Amino acid sequence: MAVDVATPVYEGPFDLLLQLILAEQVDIYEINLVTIVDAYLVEIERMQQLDLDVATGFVLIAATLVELKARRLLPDQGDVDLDEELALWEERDLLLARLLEAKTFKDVAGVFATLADDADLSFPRQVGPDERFDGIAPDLLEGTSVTRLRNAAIRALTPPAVPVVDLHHVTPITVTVADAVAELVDELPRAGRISFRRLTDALVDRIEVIVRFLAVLELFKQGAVELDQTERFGDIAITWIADDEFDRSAVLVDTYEG
Amino acid sequence: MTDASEPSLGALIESIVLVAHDPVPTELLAQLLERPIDEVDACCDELAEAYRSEGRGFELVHVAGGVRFQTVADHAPWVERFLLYDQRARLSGAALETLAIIAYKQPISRAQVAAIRGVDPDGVLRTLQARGYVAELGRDDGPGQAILFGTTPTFLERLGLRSLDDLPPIAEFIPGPEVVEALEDGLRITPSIDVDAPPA
Amino acid sequence: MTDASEPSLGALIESIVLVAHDPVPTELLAQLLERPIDEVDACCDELAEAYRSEGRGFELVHVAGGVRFQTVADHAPWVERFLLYDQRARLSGAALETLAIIAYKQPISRAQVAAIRGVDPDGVLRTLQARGYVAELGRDDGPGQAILFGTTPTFLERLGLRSLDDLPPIAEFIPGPEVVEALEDGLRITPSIDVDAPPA
Repeated sequence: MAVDVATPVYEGPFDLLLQLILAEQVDIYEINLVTIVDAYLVEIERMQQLDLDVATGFVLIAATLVELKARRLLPDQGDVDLDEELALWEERDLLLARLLEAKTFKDVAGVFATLADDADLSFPRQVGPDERFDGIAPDLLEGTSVTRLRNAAIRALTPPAVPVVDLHHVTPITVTVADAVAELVDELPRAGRISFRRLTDALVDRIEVIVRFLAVLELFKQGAVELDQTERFGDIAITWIADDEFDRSAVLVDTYEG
Repeated sequence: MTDASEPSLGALIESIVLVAHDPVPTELLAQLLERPIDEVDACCDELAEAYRSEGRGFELVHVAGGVRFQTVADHAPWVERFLLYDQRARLSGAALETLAIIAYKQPISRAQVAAIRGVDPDGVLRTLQARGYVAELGRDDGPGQAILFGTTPTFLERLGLRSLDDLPPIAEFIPGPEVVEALEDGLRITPSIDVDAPPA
Repeated sequence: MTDASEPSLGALIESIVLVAHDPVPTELLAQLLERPIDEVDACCDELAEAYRSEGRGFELVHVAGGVRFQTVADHAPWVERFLLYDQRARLSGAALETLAIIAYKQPISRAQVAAIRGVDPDGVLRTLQARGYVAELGRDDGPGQAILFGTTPTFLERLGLRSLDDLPPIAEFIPGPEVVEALEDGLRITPSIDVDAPPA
């Protein structure tokens, strides 16, 4: 089975490889190599303006991946060139070392996030002296460079980012039918009547679509929705028919494992 | 003195007044902490008395319609020595940002500065005016006739600028709101693999 | 507690730290107050302990090479309500990873960061510089004379660290055998049926 790379957000080829290998527990044989090589190409293009050495290193890593995969797909030919074999091992170890280093700093970043969150709970006093001491430092701008003023302007005028829940360091949450039911119980009463296709068109992973479908069936079983399919294989219309008093917690769902 | 789950009123007052740039009216404290104002007033008096009796280097005083922390008068010589010595005695981050906004966006009203910074710039504006870095330029033509602020020749002189045109451009650094998030998140790549997106 | 003519060391420290914008190095306090640094350090610890045991709303902490007053963490909800806005935007994952690399590998060039992260950190680096967490330390002696970056005291403040020495040793983060094994397994050269051991 080839693994569809459907991770919504990743940052560059190392991140992608780490996510695939560590979070999804897949090996290079299963990975859709095109996506990874594409990610490398994007970064190589960016990095050429930065540093030729770095870019060259990236080409090498991409080539190693292709070589690794090719080797896995082909049956053992028996007559391996020992030099080539050693070179491949070497390249593979280099890639491994790179990934380990990237992983190390990813984990450090997680600790930094915790430190920053803790530090956020305390607010420093930055009030400065009161007006009784105004005479002491008549020039508060002494030593302030134009660059410092410019940076302050950039800080102040940059619109704040929309707060996002950063799941960067969290392993992807497995979608459960129970979660999907909870989502639907929230979503469907507002939608009233909605087609299954519309309900799922924002989803990327096929497994998510399947889980939603199971959730819809669950709600149908509970009598919370009405289903309507006008033709075979046609779209399914879902209508919320439960009243306001519908007890969400009553929807007990078996946990579908695997 | 205080239960871990329920901070004491005194401790809460201390926290808020510690970070306030301007004296905090006790009415505001009462409102924020959802306590009767009499209780807040009494608590402030208790705190002030406690600091006095403990011989603290700071005191809690009523000034300009609110309470604030300030250094005890006897320590003025040491505080002055620190302020003179401290190479970093300069505008606070908040003051510098406000000054920067005014420098780049003048003429600008107080409300506009507040909208950008997310806080009332009153105290900071007063400091900047008192220091002669910022002055009233005139009034807005609009209905509110808001006072408009701008920087002064003193400001230019202190920064070694001949004119406002000498300020380094910032437009290239200020992204629109839609790209800020992307910038913050770095250069993330979204895989383009949705070859068979379901029809709408 | 204190003689009117001779203020206590603790009270003097309180006064100075109260008016400071940034953490005050204890060396500076010792110098200004003409006391041995050990005594100043011990006195800061005593003050911090006293505030804790009295259940004060503020604390005296060592951060970024100095001491400062800050509000106690438990009061965050009330202080935030007073300040009305979140002054400190959360750092994105990309920013944190870049900071992690720079913190442990400084001085470091942009290309070196890129080689470790696998992405060009240009946008993130600019954001970190604008926020003041990262600064240019100098230039590489090598042919390219690349700009070298390092972390700033603001970075230490942001993370609540006393100094870079407070960072946990990087060895603690080197992935454990199970991760190494998973990666080795993911990057196997031979098909899975083969039980070839990797070379030593």
